[in-house]
Amino acid sequence: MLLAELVVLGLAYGLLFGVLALGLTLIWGVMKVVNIAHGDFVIVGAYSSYWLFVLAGVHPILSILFTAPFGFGLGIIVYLGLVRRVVHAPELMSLFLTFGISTLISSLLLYIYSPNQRAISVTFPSINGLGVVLPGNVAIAAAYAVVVATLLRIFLTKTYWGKAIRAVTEDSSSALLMGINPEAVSMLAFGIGVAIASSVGSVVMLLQAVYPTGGSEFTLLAFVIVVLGGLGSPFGALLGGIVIGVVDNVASLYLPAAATPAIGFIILVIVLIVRPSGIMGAKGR
Amino acid sequence: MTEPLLEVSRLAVNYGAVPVLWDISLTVNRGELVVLLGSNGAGKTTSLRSVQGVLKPKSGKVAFNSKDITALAANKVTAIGLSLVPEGRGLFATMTVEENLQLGAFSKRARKRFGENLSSVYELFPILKERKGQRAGSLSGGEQQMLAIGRGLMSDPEMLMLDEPSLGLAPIVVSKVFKVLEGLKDRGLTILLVEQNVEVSLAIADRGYLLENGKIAFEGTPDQFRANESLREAYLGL
Amino acid sequence: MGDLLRLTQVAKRFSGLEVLKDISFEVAEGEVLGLIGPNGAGKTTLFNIISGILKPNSGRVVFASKDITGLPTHRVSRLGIARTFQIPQPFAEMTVLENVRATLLFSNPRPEGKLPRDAKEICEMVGLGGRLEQPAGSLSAPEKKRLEVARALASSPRLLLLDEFAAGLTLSESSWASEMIKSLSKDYGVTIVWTEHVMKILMRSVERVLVLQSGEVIASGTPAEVVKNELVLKAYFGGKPA
Amino acid sequence: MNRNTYKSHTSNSEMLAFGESKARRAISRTAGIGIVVLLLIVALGGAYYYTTTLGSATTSSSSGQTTTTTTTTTPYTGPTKITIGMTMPLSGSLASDGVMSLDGLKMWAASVNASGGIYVKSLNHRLPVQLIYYDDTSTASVVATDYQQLVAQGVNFLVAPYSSGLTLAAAPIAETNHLLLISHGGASDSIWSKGYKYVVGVLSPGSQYAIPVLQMLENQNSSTPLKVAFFFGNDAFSISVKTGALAFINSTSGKFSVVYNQLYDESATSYTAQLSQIQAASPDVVIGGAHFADGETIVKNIQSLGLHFKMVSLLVAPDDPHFLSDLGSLANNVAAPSQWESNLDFTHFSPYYGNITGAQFLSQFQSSFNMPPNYEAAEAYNTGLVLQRAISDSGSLNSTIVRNQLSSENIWTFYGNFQIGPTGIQSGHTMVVMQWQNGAKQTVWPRAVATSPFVYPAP
Amino acid sequence: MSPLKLTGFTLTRRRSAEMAVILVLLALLLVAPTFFARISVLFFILNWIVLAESFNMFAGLTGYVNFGHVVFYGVGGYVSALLMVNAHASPYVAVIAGGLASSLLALGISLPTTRLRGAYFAIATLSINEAFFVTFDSWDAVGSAPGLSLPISYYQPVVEYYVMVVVAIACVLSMYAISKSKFGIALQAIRQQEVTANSIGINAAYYKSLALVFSGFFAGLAGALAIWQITFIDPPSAFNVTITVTSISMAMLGGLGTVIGPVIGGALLYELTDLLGLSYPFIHLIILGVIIVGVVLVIPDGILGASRRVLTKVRGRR
Repeated sequence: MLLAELVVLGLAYGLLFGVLALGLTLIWGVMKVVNIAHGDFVIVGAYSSYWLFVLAGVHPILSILFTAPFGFGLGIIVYLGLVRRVVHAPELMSLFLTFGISTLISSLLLYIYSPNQRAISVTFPSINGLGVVLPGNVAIAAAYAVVVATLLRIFLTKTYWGKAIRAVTEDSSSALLMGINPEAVSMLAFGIGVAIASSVGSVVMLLQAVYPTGGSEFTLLAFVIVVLGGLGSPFGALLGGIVIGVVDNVASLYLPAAATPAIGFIILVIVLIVRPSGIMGAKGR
Repeated sequence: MTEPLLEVSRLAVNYGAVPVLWDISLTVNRGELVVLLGSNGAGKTTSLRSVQGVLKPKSGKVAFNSKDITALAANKVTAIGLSLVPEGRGLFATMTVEENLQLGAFSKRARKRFGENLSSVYELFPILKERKGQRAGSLSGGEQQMLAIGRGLMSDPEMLMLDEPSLGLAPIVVSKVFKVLEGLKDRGLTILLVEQNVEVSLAIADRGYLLENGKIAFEGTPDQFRANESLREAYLGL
Repeated sequence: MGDLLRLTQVAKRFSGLEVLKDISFEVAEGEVLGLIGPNGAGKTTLFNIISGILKPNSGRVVFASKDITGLPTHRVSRLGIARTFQIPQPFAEMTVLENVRATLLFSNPRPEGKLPRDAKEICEMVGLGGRLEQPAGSLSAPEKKRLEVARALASSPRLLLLDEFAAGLTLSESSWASEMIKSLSKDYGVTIVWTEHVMKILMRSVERVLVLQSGEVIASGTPAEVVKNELVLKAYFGGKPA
Repeated sequence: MNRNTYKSHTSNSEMLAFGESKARRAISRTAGIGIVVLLLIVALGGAYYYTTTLGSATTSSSSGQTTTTTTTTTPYTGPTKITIGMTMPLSGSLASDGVMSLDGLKMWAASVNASGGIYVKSLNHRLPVQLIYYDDTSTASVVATDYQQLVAQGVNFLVAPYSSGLTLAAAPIAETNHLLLISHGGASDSIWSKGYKYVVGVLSPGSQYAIPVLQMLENQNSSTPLKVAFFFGNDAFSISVKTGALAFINSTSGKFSVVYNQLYDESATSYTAQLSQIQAASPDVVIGGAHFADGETIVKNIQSLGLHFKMVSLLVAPDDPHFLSDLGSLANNVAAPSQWESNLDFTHFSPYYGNITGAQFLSQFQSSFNMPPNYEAAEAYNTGLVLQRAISDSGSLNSTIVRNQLSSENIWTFYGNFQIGPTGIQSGHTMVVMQWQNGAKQTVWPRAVATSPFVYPAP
Repeated sequence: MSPLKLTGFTLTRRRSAEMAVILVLLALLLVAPTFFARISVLFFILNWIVLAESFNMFAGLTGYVNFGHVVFYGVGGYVSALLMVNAHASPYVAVIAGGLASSLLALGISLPTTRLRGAYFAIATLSINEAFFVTFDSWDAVGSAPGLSLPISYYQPVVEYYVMVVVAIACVLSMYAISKSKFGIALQAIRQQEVTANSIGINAAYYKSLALVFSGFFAGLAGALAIWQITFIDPPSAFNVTITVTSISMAMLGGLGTVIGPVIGGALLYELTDLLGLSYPFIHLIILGVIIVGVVLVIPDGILGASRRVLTKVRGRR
């Protein structure tokens, strides 16, 4: 029963992780930029939700209505001001630039909001079914993840701009011939990526305390998931998230709790060696 | 009716420091089907890609509908009615047939006539309608080529450029594709065709250009080509 | 003269697609063999297999009586097979001289080789004497082609694979190339396999041509024989619509 | 052409020749610039060093905060202030603790200087204190260089950075330079097992943390052995707490049985998996925790899983005032071992030092920094008080003399007792247990200082 | 003949001037402890130079971005710390053992990973580092989370400083020797065109592994030396990704792939962070972020590349 409970829990967390990674993979797919500041945008969203809650009493779930568009705008500003200039530069340049952005965001948050951890006390009743208990907040997070994944799926499959994003990801030169402006698609993808990160931040506020420099943990998590799933593959990101979520939780049954985080990385290294482009990635190197 | 739709004058293109096209001038009149012949590596694909704006020419001028489009980005060229069906088809393999067609109509102008164009493409290629929910990558080679052409048509072009539509197709399929091209020409679409398959393309073309080593080596009607040794020399050296 | 290179039933598939189907042929020591065929015939794949960049799915490649099938590229190179690339791929940040010297450094000189072992001499041989100190990346296209040859020669090859050598060259450049190739075979005893689209040059420089179409050898013979071959004509000019 | 000439050509001369044009590019143009830059850096560093050492009395160009100006009197050539150097983790993983500690020390310095400074008998002068602090970014290598900087600046005393690891990085520098290093936030017992003479602690070491909790439970009448789940974070401090707790349990035969004993990863986003396992072991009480964020998450997870234990005691987190504001009613009945509570009153102990009570500390801190203090701030303030006392009593600014003086001090402050063992480890101070009850923080153990009875088992 | 001679002459004159400057600098480094009290600043400048240079030794020469560089630093530190704490080994032996252990690890890592490319290689190495971090964090035999702390008797800052000077010089000289040798030429060839490199007889896999082994060796020495100086090691300080990223930043700031670049970048960035940290304890990280973003946008080719550009421009004008 415990195992079943852990699997359910892992699935729920995995969905959220997967959505977190979706933002990263979208950006990679379109412009081949690994956004090291991804996790810092999560923290930006989390702090926005925190203050909305503390100052205006806005429920964190409601505050997504603010953090998502805010993240979208922020992403577009960051893209136009900075990232745009390294899209065609060697990989290392974009890594380095986004690292700089990450440092800048986290240190600004640190300066403005002090290093104290912040948390919100909002709880949802837990869900019981078939002898399995799922914490309410986790269930809400999973529900959020399902909604975002669904919305994103609808966006990517039903709208012109969503299809354009997929088209650029798959074959940017062909996309150009369709009349798609790759620059506009990059901007859009970056905006959506940051919007996702920032709305994940709102949900994270339901689950744990955050602090200004905590972004790197989310970036790392998203990295692992994205590579596990295959860079640039949205479905792979969700799958990777679920794998990591379940493995993380189930492994704690059999391993010392403090050692479980190693499992994700070890799986990743093995996957990379056996299948260099990730579970869902294209074949070849 | 000899109103020029596409005019390319003295086009020169480099890949990095490597000159690929030296001095290309050609004209395609409205309603014409012109074929650009030449052996591999002669610069045919480069010509099309520079006309479309994917490659930036070093010098020269491209005019479409009397408008200078030399410096226009490729996506904007598509939007004003000149569409390129690339070599190797360039389909979005993981997307469905219908999605590929929708992307073909990405520009605002094309989106307005989406329904109309979609039904005429389905009419032209009934097989695509049958397979509309299937992933483009799962189609056969011939079906893929039809999808590529259909997708090109979805941008509601005044002129279509096709790069090696017969590549990798069985002869029977090649002839099907060329029948379609002939039909499109009959409907008044202007076509610039790049093709290795000389016989087949001369059979449907109004005029042709022979590209050899980055230069126009010969120009003429299909009959003039057949009467001339230049083709054989360009292709086989002897 | 015996066979220097022998391919037996070499086949290669890329994700199910048969790019080469049971290719077999021999190249005699000292021969210049032309390899022609329309786009997608599998010429570059064949070169990649001979030079060890790709492994064939089946079949054997024997070079100088040694089975080199699936041997890593660097070992194939040290055995004496050099190649040029269709799109020149020099070490862009090194100078011309450094490109050649780097190759000399890693090559395995053959005692019976007649090729010069001095970088400057090699560069002069291919007409790059005036560009020695120029970074390879800044060379013009024809110069890069020359550098490809220079680098190939520096690895003291017994067999030289020339991939689309004349593409992008002017006519005078091309005739230089064909002279050069003839001299390599005659004066230095280098065996050459040469693919080309610029037929004028190739057909006038080789003794024997192999025609590849869709991964199969469809004809073989002297240039004059080959251009009359029905299969070849069909491959190049296609058939009338059925 | 001679064949033999080809063979002998490869070799070094060829290689060197190859390198030559590279060498020219790499060395001649770049090395020049490189060397200029390097010289510039050395010069800058040197200049900075001289300005900070020689000029520290006149400028506050460094971060050092001059809190007061000196009262000028007759010709006096001695030092004009007492400089106390430290690094604090103001950024990085320990930043919140670092800032809290620094604020405590700042408040102490302000109050000392407002009262005219500390009288130093050997100089026959009252001197104000100056804190010189740097951000160590929670990184040990920065601690190592910055403490050397502090030594080079000639500070009189050192205060350790927050956390055991960083304290361990600062200790050898203090030790080799014979400077007193007072630890207020390094609780690991290992700090005092290395044989350092100059390292003194004001807080109870980690091994003592859980003992009052266990003593308190021991006192609740329970017929069967009490089933305990240990669920601590994986860090030096928490592990030393656990080690101390296990040692205590082993010394009380049969009163406790440990049914679960695991460390957890403090960066995890949830602990629901482990908590489910704990539930499966059906313990009476859960004792564990590590830091703030993980502690809050554990409490949230316990609630959301609908688990119930007779008592949950966590380290650090419940003691932080944010615990209540973040968790609201979830905070109720959660207990924590605590170094200090503002409602503790030690004024009736003697000798009582420092004109401040716990309640005053709370209100003054609140008004200075616009947030309630936690015990880290109190520890840091107390560090200042202890140092102040030792300077006054010994009448010296010499670290060795002050260190010896500290050995013989046995005083009470708002923070409790101060008395150290031979190694410098704190032996006088005792931990208390606090518990949230109806939205208020209560001290529940030891009974002598309790403000409210222990709620056990939790309803 | 005469222009050749002339260039030869100016070259030697310039070279001797450079030699003189280098010697003065070395002399300064050697006597620094007598007049410079913050010797650990110099120690860590050199430590960072070794880290940046050793990163450069692999990544700068081969073009593969090793995002797990710090794993060598950490393992080197741990091996030496374990030897000193448990076996009471001589610090010299411990430091060398740390370097050797890391080079062995580098060999092991290179075998499966060097066939990955681009972001995949970067993330695979990053993950290996994280796996080490988590493993060491929960492995009691290596001290787990509380870490290890050296007995005070090992703390000899001046001795450590001189060893650091020797290691730094050895590292920079090795980089120089490598980049001028057949080995270095092979690596440059691999970076510029791996396929061509293979086809001229260069065993790319072998040379890449060897480069990583050298890189690992020096990073391991740096880690071992840092632990000797700090006297304390725990997983967050040993396997900190920030160390990797800082090494990359330093190498990039100076100029990737050059010998001197990481030296300049390392010294400059370290001193900058140090001074900023001392002067502006609350906003130094913001300034650092601005600097990094600025470097990418303004001088993406590093100080060396930028100054070369400026020099050619100036010369071109004359």
